[in-house]
Amino acid sequence: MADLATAPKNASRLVPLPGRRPRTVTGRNLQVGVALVIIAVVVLSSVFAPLVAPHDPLLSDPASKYLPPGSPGHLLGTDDQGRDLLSRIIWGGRTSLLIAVVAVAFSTVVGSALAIVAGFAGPLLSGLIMRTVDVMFAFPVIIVAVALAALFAPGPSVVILAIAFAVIPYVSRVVFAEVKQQKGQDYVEAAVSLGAGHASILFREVLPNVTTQIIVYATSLVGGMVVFASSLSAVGIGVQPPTADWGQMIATGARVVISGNLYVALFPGLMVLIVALAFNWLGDGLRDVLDVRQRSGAPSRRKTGDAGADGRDTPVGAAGPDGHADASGPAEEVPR
Amino acid sequence: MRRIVSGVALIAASAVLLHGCAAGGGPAATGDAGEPVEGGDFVSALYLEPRGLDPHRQVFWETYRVSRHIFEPLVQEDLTQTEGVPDLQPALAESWESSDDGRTWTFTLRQDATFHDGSRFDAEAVHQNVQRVWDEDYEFYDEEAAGRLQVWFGNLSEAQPVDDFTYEFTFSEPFLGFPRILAQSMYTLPIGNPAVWEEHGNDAFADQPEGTGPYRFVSRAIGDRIELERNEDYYGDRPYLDTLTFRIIPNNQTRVASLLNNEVDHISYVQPDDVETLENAGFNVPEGTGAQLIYLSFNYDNPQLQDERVRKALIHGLDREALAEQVFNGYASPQYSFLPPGNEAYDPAVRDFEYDPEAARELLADAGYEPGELHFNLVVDVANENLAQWLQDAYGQIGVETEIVSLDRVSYSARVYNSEEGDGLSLDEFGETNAEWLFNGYNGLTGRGLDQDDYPEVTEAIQEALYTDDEDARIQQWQEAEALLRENALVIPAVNLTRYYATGPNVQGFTFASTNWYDLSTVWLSE
Amino acid sequence: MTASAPRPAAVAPQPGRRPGAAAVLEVAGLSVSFEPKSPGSEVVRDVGFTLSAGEVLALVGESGSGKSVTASAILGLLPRPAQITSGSIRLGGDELTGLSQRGLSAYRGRRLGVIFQNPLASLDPSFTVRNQLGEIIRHHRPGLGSGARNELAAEWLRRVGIGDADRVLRAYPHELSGGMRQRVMIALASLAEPAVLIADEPTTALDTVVQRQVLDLLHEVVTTRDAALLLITHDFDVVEHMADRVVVLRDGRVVEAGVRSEVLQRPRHPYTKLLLSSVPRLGAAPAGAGRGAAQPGADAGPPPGTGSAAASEGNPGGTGSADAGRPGRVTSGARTPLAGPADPADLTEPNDPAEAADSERGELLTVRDLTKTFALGGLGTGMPRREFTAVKDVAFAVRPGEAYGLIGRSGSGKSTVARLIGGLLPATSGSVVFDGHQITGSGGAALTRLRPRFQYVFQDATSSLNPRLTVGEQILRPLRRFGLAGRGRAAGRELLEEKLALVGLPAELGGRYPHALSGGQRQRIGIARALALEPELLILDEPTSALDVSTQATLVELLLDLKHRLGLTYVFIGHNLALVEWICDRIGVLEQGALVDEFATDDLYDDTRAEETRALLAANLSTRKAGTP
Amino acid sequence: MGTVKRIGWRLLLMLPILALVSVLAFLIGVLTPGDPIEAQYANRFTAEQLDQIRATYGLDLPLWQQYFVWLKNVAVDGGGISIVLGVPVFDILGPNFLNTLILTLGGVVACVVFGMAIGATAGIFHRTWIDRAVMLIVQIGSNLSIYWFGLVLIIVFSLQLQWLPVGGMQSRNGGGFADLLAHLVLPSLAAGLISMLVLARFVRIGIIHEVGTEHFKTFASQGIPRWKLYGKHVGRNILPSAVNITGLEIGTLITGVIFVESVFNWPGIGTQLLNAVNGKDYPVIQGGILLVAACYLVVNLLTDITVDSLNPRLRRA
Repeated sequence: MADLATAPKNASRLVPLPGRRPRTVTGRNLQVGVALVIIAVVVLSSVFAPLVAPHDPLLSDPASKYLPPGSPGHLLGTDDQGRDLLSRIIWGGRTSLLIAVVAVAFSTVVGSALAIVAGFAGPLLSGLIMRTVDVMFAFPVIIVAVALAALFAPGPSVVILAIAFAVIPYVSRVVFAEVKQQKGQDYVEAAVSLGAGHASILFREVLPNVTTQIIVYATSLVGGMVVFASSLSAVGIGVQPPTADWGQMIATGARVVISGNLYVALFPGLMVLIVALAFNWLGDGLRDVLDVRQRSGAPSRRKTGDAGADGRDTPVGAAGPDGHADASGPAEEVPR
Repeated sequence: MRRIVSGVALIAASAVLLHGCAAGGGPAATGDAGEPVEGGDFVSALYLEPRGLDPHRQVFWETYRVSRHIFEPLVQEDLTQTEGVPDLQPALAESWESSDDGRTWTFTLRQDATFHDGSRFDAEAVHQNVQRVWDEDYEFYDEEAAGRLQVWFGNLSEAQPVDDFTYEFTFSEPFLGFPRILAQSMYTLPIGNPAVWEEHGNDAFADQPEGTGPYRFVSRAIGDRIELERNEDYYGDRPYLDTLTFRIIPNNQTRVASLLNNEVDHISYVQPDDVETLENAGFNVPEGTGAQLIYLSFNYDNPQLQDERVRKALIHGLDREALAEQVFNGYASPQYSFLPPGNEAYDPAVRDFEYDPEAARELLADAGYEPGELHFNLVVDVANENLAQWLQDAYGQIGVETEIVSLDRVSYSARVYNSEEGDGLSLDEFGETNAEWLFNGYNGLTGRGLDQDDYPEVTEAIQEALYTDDEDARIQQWQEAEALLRENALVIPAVNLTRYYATGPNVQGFTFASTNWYDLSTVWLSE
Repeated sequence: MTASAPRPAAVAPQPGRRPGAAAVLEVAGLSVSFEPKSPGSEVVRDVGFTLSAGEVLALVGESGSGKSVTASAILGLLPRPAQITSGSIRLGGDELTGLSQRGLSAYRGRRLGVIFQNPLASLDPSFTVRNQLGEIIRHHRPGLGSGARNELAAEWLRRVGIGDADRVLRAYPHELSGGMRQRVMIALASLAEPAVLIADEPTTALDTVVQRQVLDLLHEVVTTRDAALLLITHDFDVVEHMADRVVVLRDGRVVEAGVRSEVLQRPRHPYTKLLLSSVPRLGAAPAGAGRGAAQPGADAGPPPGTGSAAASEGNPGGTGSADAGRPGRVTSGARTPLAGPADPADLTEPNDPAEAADSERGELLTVRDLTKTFALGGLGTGMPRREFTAVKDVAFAVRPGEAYGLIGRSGSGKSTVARLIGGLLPATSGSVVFDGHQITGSGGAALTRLRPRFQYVFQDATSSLNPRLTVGEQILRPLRRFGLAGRGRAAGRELLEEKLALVGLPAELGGRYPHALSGGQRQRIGIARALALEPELLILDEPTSALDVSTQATLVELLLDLKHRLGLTYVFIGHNLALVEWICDRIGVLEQGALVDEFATDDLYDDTRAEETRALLAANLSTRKAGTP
Repeated sequence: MGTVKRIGWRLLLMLPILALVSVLAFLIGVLTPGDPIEAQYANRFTAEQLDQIRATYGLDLPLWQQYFVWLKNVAVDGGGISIVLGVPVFDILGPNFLNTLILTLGGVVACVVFGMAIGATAGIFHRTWIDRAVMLIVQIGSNLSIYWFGLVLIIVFSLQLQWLPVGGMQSRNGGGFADLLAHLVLPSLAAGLISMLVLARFVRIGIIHEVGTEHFKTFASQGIPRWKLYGKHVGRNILPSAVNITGLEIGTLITGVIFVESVFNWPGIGTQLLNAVNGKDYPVIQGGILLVAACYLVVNLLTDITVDSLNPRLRRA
């Protein structure tokens, strides 16, 4: 409360909220710590899978199929081929994580580039890009995945492209909104007034303000995309057997659920969940850590986008329930 | 350990059951709950969506498992037989005879049959069916159907009614296997009601399929179900069940669960892993020797496999007993002949190249491959993925490296007929009861790049058997042809499934016939 | 500048106040904390006051003083983690603390009404006025039929001065003006005739003209019913206009309380004194030192830099050395009218004889027929396309060394004019000529070369600083861009120190990010950044409106001081007439995008002033106090 | 007037999108590697016969003609003949589409009911342990694989508890509406999971925002009971966003439905599409894509209209 700072004109005066409480911060730190540990363990064990995994993930041993978890030599048991589940999960992390990370990285770069172009372009190009993004936005991704799988053979590339299609509009909108918001800040005009050129404004003023958001958003997307990719693989348009992949493993395990071998699908499913949660937490944590500004939450998801030139006069009541500082987790949710 | 013990016990139990049936000579392979009861709605769960219910266009086995209750052939096989070659029985034809040269077949048709719309079945109706698939001048000549039936009707030179209830086929070559071919499921001529296609066109037939069979078509919702109801005007034995519903449940687990939850009475394609679960829960998983052959085809476009030594090595390297035991939990029998059990020319005694990894390695070395040097793709239908993985492992032990390409059914067919570089083996399943199937199967290998001119003695032997006019020598000729094919290591027979269907505890009279379809008109539900 | 003494509080309308009346609201020892478990974290500490029927009590303080939290606590509407940690709130003798929401609801509306700060937000945008008033009536008087409800609602609307009650009843809030909405809000809060009305900054969001009407209405509504009003405000003009008694809060504590005249005229606490002295007063300026001696002679051409009144508070630290370091700059303020063409060679020659003539006439900035039209709606927005003329045919000129004020209500186009002058917005038509050079319509490079000579200070200091860069970097970056930064890190640091010193900030602030600074400091950085390029003209777009009054005062003094020391020319945009009067030599009045009046500041009270000017003047609370006995 | 104009404008905007999707759908069929005719018939047919079959499917025409033949097929008899199943595409997609719509509707209901309930619980109890607990569950739920979640639902509710059927749309004996509902519960929950949690987050934030608004406090300060405040003022003000979000979530929902169909053996368009992809049955793929795209556009339009009609600013405009 010591900060005698700016009283935003429209803000309610009755309810001044205090700054973030220290206890929450430690809670967050713990969360980020746990997330980092999980991600580190998964990433490292994927990278060093040949060293870490107790067995060859593809080595089948029909004599010892469906060993329950805790069997000697097979901590998590074995699957229908007698392959070691733990080893497959470790190796599966390679495929699953790689697909998600590559797909998200690709989409983030493309989506951000589109958004930044749209943010700085004239109304025509900007409108074209953002309306296209709008159309892509709510379009059922599965249809795209189906089309891609029809065009190319099902496989990782289909998953990556499908994810890109799903994620680019989200990234574009988030970044576009962010760029717009930053462009609306007086510091951009200040830079103009101080003689800065277009490139300087884009790269030296606005971009540093947007990158954090992009990184945070991308991070929180990785988890969701691990999940989404696993579902695509599970319905057969993603990673193909016998490659170890979590989604693939869920699908394989699903075949023997009724026979009573629940754990075959259970463990990879849990793995997907845990890793996805970890990325979520990391994203949340990064947002707190990287956010030197005390700014409000994720940008609007409404389709009409910015109110335009007269946005300055829009009363708060009309702004809808988004953009609230208290959003926990990313407001933008991607289907999976 | 528990699994194996109970498995053994079960095999013993069903063996007893089979014996009982065979001894009793009754139609029921499942259950023995007293007198048959009429009535009831029977639900069967299929694992694949059937194609359109058009008697001349059908392909997948799940299609004719449905359609055979609607359409009848001229001649049928006895589907109550659980072992051996099913006998031929009259269906729409009361009797049939061939000329001495085996080129002309005359069928005397039954006179009491009617189509589902009440119209009379006669020689003219048969003729319209024949014209549809053979006579290019016929207004409703159907190219697609004709293409499918080409394999058997290609040599048909003349076909016409002799009188109202006599029909005559004349072939340019002797065709002694013709009646049994007519009794098969696909690429043949079940009789549909010509009035339907003449009114609605060939493409629309499948929307309102009509035949003469014990059940008539009610409705179909693709992806969900096909419903049939009893044909009250059926000329033959009145079927017990009021309605037949075929639900499409591709997901293996859901299919089993549906049976367990009494949602359905019958399922096909039981997974080996589920047999024990079902039996423990009191469901019947009948054992049989139906033609459910699984075999491996070489890709002859791959130069590595044109080397006979390599092919032999790959047969030597395959422990089929272990395969049957480990992949199929023992619910399959090792197969050493390209002809499945139930086939006219099947000989259980024949053997190809016994399991001998050492011999396999030597043959490979002889062919110039050090361990690890031979490398190719295993192309499989996704349903057989676990088998492929087992194979990968097995071939690894003789120094052959394989990569699994697992595809869905249709992509799989596309891939094997348009193989890509590096493709080596593909996994197929099929089998018919007619000896002519060898011809069909051999032709199938040409689709895998086999040049029949490279194996003239095999080609010749098959042609000879196909066109023989000597009824007594026919089977032996086919067996000789098979032996030649086997000696040249042209194909790798793997296993024949012995468990395939499962039925609910109250299903009576279901027979796992020794071919790859079944008859539900003898089935009834007990309480 | 010394604090302008508060104008003798003319005897405010003395409503039916009964000095001995029983207290209707008693607050005693009230403490509120957002972290109830950690002692010492209270944001309101031991606050106490009483409010009697017919009385208006003002709770005054700057932002963060706890005045709003106090109001929330009384209402039982504290946000979730906040709790009353001690004290009592008695309403008509009933203890409110410790009551459940259900228990409190018996008091709400009926005995305690509230009017919130933002009339635009205090009515539900989704329902008609009829619906909202009806809901309140139904709640308090469940027996009433719908006809009677409508009648009562309409009656109350008329009572708050709404003529066409029927239309307003049918309207959605967004269809009403801000003042109208606040009237509806007053009606809504008063419907149940509560004994105590709490008004939280009821007019802050309103125009000065409307503000006065609303305050008068509020006063009337409360006093005619013998209710009590608790007025939360930061504005001493409002206090002076309305209150019977005053409680001054600072950091959650009461620093001073008493009868209005006592507190305003004889403040005892230094903080109260500071606050009072910080309030800009109309008519006080000439007496004060702010505007400088230049002002009277403005018309005759200014002798800039000769201002006698150096800022009384001086510049904290380092000013002298800064000046010493740049002797040329001090004299540059005294640039002769001919200075334009004679200026450094990097500027283009004036290409237009008319423009040259401008500079010869001694105008640093000439605005001619300036028009700006915005297009709204149109393709794809689902709204019909329409054009909105924010600025039309505005013309004025600013001479070197002059402080030119532009004033108008919100929406009058004053900020748009500022941005047009600053070259931040392309004009639709008309021209802006700076020292002989076209700003409007001139190309990027030419304009960029010109930019160091005229700089812009933004209203919202927070937004105008890049949050990702240290303030030092933000000051030095433009210097580097124009090659003014010198070489090496040390030179940069020195330069930064100098620039910061100019605005009275210590050098170590240069390493901080904007969020680590206070609002006042941020605005100083904004000024330092603008001044770093050593401009001649500074466009100040309401630079103090987001600041607390005490911060505002020091900032204004800094601006005045800088103007004199550096010989700057100002265009000052404002909505507070007193502030503009304090700073500016000449004033232009904008109304709906047009310049309707222009005059030397001394002529503000002239009878020849335009109607809009007089309206602004009349709306000023302190003026009225001054003018009416 | 204004409303009609806006709707007309949006309808107009839909046309190029639909055209684009149709061209894409068509191209997908054409660019698909592998010849479905060969895949089906190669082993039994001569090249000549294959060409004949191609001609029956119109595959011998130039590309642009094929497009119009295809468009005509779609318009006249619902998309031609399925290559794999040999029946009209419409027969495949029509009934299945209806089933998918039923499941999607179930998903929407699950999404709205549970989304609102979860969001409202968290929002109303904001800054209490209830909020934190609910949000943790929401976070976990948001990271579940729908396919896997469906499986878990089956294990728990169908196999263990035996409360609900394992899959399909109706019981063996058909059965009425109650039977359909029983079959609908689990797949709807699974299909609506992600959307429901997205909606829940928005509702929660919406409530938190609304409770912070001055107009909420205006009415709270008048002693209007909480439930009424939430029901009327908060509810009405978050309604447009909630509708908007739900509308936007239709795409996600359809994706979820298609994942779920294969787990629950729901006879829907998703199963058919996945089958068709596997079978390179591109008449079905094309028809399916077009159908789903058109459906999505219609839903979008309806959402826009609904959101507009809920906005008093536009209603009067």
